[in-house]
Amino acid sequence: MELADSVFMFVATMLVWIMTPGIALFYGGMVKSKNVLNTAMHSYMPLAVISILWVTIGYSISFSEGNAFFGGLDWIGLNGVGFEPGPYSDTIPHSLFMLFQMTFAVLTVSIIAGGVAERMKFSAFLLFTIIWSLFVYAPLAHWVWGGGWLAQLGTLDFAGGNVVHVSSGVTGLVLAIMLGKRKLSGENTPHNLPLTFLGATLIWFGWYGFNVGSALTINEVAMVVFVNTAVAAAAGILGWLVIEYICSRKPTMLGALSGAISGLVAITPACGFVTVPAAIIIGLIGGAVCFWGVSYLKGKLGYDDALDAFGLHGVGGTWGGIATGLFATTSVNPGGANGLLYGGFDLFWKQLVAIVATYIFVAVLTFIIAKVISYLVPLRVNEEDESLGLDITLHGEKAYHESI
Amino acid sequence: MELADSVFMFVATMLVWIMTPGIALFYGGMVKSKNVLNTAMHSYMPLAVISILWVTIGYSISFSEGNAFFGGLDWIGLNGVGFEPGPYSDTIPHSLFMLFQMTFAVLTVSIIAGGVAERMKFSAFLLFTIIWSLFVYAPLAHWVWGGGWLAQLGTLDFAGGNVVHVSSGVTGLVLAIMLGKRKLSGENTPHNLPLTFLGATLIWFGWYGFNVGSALTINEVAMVVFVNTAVAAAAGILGWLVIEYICSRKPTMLGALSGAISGLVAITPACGFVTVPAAIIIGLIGGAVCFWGVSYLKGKLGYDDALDAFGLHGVGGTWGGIATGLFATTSVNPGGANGLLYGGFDLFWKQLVAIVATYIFVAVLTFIIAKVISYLVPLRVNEEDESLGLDITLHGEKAYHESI
Amino acid sequence: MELADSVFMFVATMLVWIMTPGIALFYGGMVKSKNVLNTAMHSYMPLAVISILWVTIGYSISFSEGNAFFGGLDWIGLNGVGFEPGPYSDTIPHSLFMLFQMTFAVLTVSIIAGGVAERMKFSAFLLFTIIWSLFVYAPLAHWVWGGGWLAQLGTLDFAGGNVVHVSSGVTGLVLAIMLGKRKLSGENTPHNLPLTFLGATLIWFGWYGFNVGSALTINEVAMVVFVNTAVAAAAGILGWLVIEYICSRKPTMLGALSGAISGLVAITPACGFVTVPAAIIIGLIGGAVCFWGVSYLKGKLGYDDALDAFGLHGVGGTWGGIATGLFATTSVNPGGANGLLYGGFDLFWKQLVAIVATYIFVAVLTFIIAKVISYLVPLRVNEEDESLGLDITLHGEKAYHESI
Amino acid sequence: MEEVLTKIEIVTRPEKFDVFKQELAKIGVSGITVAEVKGTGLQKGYKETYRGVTREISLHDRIKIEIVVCEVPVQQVIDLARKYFNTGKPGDGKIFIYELANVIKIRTGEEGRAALKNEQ
Amino acid sequence: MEEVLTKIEIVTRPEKFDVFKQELAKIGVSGITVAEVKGTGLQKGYKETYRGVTREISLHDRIKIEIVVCEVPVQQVIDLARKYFNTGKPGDGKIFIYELANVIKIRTGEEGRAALKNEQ
Amino acid sequence: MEEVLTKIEIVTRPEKFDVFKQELAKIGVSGITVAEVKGTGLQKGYKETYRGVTREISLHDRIKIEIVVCEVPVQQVIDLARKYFNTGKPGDGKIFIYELANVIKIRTGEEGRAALKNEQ
Ligand SMILES: Nc1ncnc2c1ncn2[C@@H]1O[C@H](COP(=O)(O)OP(=O)(O)O)[C@@H](O)[C@H]1O
Ligand SMILES: Nc1ncnc2c1ncn2[C@@H]1O[C@H](COP(=O)(O)OP(=O)(O)O)[C@@H](O)[C@H]1O
Ligand SMILES: Nc1ncnc2c1ncn2[C@@H]1O[C@H](COP(=O)(O)OP(=O)(O)O)[C@@H](O)[C@H]1O
Repeated sequence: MELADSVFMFVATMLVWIMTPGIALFYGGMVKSKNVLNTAMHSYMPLAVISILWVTIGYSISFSEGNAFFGGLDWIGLNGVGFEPGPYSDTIPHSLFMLFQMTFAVLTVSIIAGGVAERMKFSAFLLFTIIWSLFVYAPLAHWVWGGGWLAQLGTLDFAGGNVVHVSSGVTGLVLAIMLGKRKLSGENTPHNLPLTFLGATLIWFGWYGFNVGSALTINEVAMVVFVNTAVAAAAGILGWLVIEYICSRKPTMLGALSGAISGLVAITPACGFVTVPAAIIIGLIGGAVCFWGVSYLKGKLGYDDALDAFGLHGVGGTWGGIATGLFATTSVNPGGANGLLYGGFDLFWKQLVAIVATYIFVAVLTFIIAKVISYLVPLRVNEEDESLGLDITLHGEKAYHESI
Repeated sequence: MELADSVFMFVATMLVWIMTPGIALFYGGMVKSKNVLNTAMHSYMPLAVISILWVTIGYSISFSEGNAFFGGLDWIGLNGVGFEPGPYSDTIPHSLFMLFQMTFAVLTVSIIAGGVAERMKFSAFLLFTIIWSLFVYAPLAHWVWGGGWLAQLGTLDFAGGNVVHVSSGVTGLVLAIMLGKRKLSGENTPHNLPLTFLGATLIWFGWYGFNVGSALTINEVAMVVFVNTAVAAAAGILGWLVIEYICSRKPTMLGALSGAISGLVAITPACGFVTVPAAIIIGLIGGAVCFWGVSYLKGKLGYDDALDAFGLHGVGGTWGGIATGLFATTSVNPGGANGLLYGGFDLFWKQLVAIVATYIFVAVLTFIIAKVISYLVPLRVNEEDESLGLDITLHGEKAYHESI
Repeated sequence: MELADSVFMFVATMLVWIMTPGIALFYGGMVKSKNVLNTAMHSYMPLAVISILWVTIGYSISFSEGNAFFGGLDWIGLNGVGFEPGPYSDTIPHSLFMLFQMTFAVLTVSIIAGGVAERMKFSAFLLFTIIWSLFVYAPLAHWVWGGGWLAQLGTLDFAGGNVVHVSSGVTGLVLAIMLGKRKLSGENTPHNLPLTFLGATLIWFGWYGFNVGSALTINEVAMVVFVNTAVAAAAGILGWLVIEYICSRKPTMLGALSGAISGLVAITPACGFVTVPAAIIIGLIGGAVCFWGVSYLKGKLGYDDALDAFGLHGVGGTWGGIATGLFATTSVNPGGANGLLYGGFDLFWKQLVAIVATYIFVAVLTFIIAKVISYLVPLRVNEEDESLGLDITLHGEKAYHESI
Repeated sequence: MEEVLTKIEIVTRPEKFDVFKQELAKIGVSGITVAEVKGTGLQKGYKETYRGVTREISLHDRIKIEIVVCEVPVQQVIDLARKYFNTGKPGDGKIFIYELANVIKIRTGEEGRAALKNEQ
Repeated sequence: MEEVLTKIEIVTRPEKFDVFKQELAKIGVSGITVAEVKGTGLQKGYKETYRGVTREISLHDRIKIEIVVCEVPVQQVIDLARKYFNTGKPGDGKIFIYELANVIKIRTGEEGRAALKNEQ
Repeated sequence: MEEVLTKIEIVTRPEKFDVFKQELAKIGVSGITVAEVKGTGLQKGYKETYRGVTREISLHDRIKIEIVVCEVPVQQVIDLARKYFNTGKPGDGKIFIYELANVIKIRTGEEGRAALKNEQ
């Protein structure tokens, strides 16, 4: 046990924690004012539902010893998860590691909300997140971090590119397709960009805890992660704005925020394995491909990924996974591997396997879960509720009140 | 001295610090747009006034050695409160402990503002908070934490259920009754719920510092506190929303936020003494009873506790104190005691004594202080100012400006 | 290496980091709603641009060994800046120190935006900040912290009164004068004060990292800094509001926020060298002189320092530098010096030299840089863009959208 | 169809609007449209101060209530408005009366008097 | 100048406004002014609940579209409005028709019919 | 009472409103009501882009100023409006002139010309 590490992980946990309300604000500012509360609720409820689920069973089936695909049931109800360090770190309380991971489980679900905004039923979404968290997130976390087959294969995913971002992005995409387009999907006029600014700020702020905290201590790797995270976000902004400037001569604020998040998503799997210049390149390209994802790909394929859960997290996470396979070097992290540019064709290949496996697993399971739920509750609100707004029809509230 | 503990308490102090502006935003979003600045000012000013008061005298009469009822004057002007560890912790600087406690003193006062919103005079509130902090908060803190009679009696209040929440809630209630109802007390239409969301987020965020930090180090108890705080807040959301759903079929965002805070209030005195399942139950019931407090009790008794200072902090804190008497177990914290469910009738009884004593002491003193002030300054603004809004009439400002 | 110190500096870095988006929100709330995005972008872009610049070259020319005026090029591209502690602290990774300083470099630039709001071209500002950061900020940081001539002279500037606040304030002023007044400079009606409240909250929150973190460890001096920062901000609020009350009987929320920042600016250079009572006095006077700066001086001299970059940071920083020369005492910090009130005429004199040198250096360089840029890009938008608002004309966005 | 269609436009303070609306319903008014406006008149302005710079504001928050009636007597609406909005202090506002050429109900296409009838 | 100037005021739901606007341009309407208003009529209200306290809200979000025409036939505008805004459910709103005395174009000072002409 | 009551409705840019208001007071106008509206006319629209998706916006921010006068000559108000709001660029807006049937002062119950008088 090392007290300073515990303090560090307490801080990291707090930082990741605030990303979830950050997502709620980020998304909330982008929808129409009649849907802001519903959208924020989608991203906020995981703090209630997934947290309880996590201590009850989620943590166990993610992280306790099991087979290559599922964790075991040993740690159900936090049985055996106490102050004594667990298998994942000798220097911090096991329960602290569990809480740190709880914030990841919560966050992942809250990202999904971006794909379904402005039309999914609250009850259906709630139900979906519970089942999804158990049957998709938990196994995935086990595969990568809990000693499952992807870990055994030797793929690299430092802070959760696949587990958190690709998974939530692909889920958002599948749900968006299943739900169909919003009635006025063309009118993407964010009702309150300062709110989105604030949300993006909290997300970025928390991301330092997400990435650096994933080192579980402040060591040499952690410091590289810290620098890489800072510069990749910066480069993501530049990457996005440059393309945007080329396309329309107008560098936007929403673009800057989206670029920062793109850069952060892209560096997430790679941050502990690559050099600082590589991080800048990953961020730059991250900003650019995510711009392409939201402005071209989405329009081309015609799905209504309302707030770009896939456009940012799916596309960015995919690029990040590939980039790890390109830029990783053992000179940065001896515990890692060499990527393609350092002669490691092997790693590159494994990274692709991991990404493809994640896509398939997540997409199929999401489809099945949503299909099953649709027999219990309609996934989508009716037309009238959609046009009146989900805040008033589902929650009996309005976000803003004027004097009359 | 233990550097890591100091770092931890630095972090905890920062977290509690941000709860106060959090309260200001939380409250500010719930009032009409013409009163948001005044409401936020009520919760913000303690950062200025009570801070200065605390270093000057408040800390001394709360925490220095005195009798069973009041602290002494030894530490006036921070005399003797320096880098050397004080009596409350061997591992952190005394001045750091003093600052950590300062954030509690500030926060408590800022909560009161919820009861008096939209009608109390700014000057009267300012005056009230100064006197109240010296004559109500300081003694209370001394009773419980400074070695006063409640400490000697053996009541349990881990992070300040009585000292912070019951006290501020009851004070808000008494002031609300003395002030009378707002002219349009029926129209509780929050002018900006995203602002309230943000405030509630900062409050919850900070609460981890509030509860976990109260352990003054990261030890076994601290980790239990961390888990308990997380799940009780989650359960509070669920408790509130379930009842709300039963009553009106509409789970609201404001309900979710209120539920989280209810759960947090309820777990505050208990967090270091109870098991995780108990914390979930305490949170669930916390959400439910606070819903009852704001929706039924308030309407029934007819006081206008505008933003539910009593409904959340008073009711939730009372339940939390009782729950500590029910669920506390020495298996979690050997420094604690066993509650009723573990055969400790004794503790249960003491908890009731503590609560009742707090109610009586706080209510009587609040009444006297407010009465005395009312001879100097009217407590309430006049009708015209109330209908024009307190922002423009008392502060010469408006929160929002359109283009014309 | 001391792990707890690294954790502490990680926290401090995070805190200073969030000040920059805090500035963006603080400023954003104060402008008209048609300019909020542009204003926030000015303060946000340094997170992208200056960060990259800092790791590339900025850190090296600020902090690596050079002559009395410039740092060297040894650390370009973070060459040699790794996990091994650097010359500035034995107990934390060199790269962590570099990141901590990065947040200062970013923040300083983002403060400047206040002077140019609502009329400067985005491209011109971007260009300006890059050049300014290299040719003004980096040398200045070198003079004071990197072993340059001001350090050798023995002037005191604990956390960056000159380097950060006077420099950004004076730059804002010079740019404001060069740009000329806004068309409607008289109508200072903040479009969204709750946003400004939030920004000011994040700024204050982060300032604890700024000041306390500048000690690079939690030692006796750090604790004095912590207390001083808290009370000076509190006193700044009181100082501002008292004068405001005397002038207009209306203590404003914007005044309280501005007062807090004034107090914080004023205590920044002094915080590690003065006693707590001195900190209170510095804060009180800080609030008062900044009020004088924004309400009287600005009107009298007729420049349009739109959001008072100079009025708060320039005036407050100047007072703070002088106050350090008055109140500093070696009884608080043996590594400091005695100010005028403790018989140290010497220090007082040096403080004046430092301030005057900063004013002249910054003003002249700013003028030259802006002049040169004006040959490439017009500094100011045209009249039509100004009246339509910079958000739509420069960024193709609007901050808020109603239902139609 | 020698029916007369009248628009009654009331510019006044927002306060008593809720009760007024309920009273209107009782006398058979079938619809109301209301908008937030700013108004200036005989009422004194107020001062706003931001960072020591004071601005005199003479625009007050008002609402504009528009009621189109045919069968309901205009005078009755005016009386109600005066009953609820008259505080005796400057700023109570004005009632403007206009004649309309026609009114059409979008849903049914009915015109004139019929368009304003309360179905049930 | 026996020209007739007519103001058409449409109070309706905000939804189809965009297409309606484009159609108007096609038939030669040279300008539109639109405002956000609240309306109450035959449509049922909805409930809002904050902390367990329920409030019946009978004011709905509506827009008020004002179109002043001279040469464009009034009936054509009415028909278009009915086409786009008629959903068949209560709350579709009303069209009010007024006569104007005059209209002046600020930029040129032109009056009446000329003020409403589309230059090119 | 052969008095004529006239409503002057000005739809224009928000910019010069403050000075205009002060000038009106000088010529004896006793009250003004103003609302934020959106307008579309001959003026070109602008583009907004969010995440690469561009939308053409043709609604501009405008204000609608309503002034009801009786004794004050209408032409004088029109002249003032043209003086302050004419920028020569499309988008300056229009002035609409209506006749009123009556005006009632809520506070005193005065009607017509008397309701519009500046007391002192
Ligand atoms: N001549 C007018 N034209 C248009 N609006 C007016 C006129 N006179 C008054 N108003 C509106 O009525 C409101 C109240 O008028 P005011 O003169 O202040 O009160 P009172 O009628 O009680 O003297 C004003 O704020 C303005 O919106
Ligand atoms: N008599 C009226 N005067 C003013 N506005 C009206 C009137 N009748 C209806 N309205 C406006 O039209 C809207 C729709 O009217 P409503 O009666 O609900 O629908 P419908 O005409 O389809 O029955 C109302 O919300 C209101 O704004
Ligand atoms: N026929 C009309 N009916 C209603 N409003 C109009 C009409 N014509 C113009 N407007 C209003 O006036 C504003 C300016 O009109 P526009 O035609 O753009 O300018 P200009 O009159 O200078 O050519 C428009 O945005 C609209 O709000």
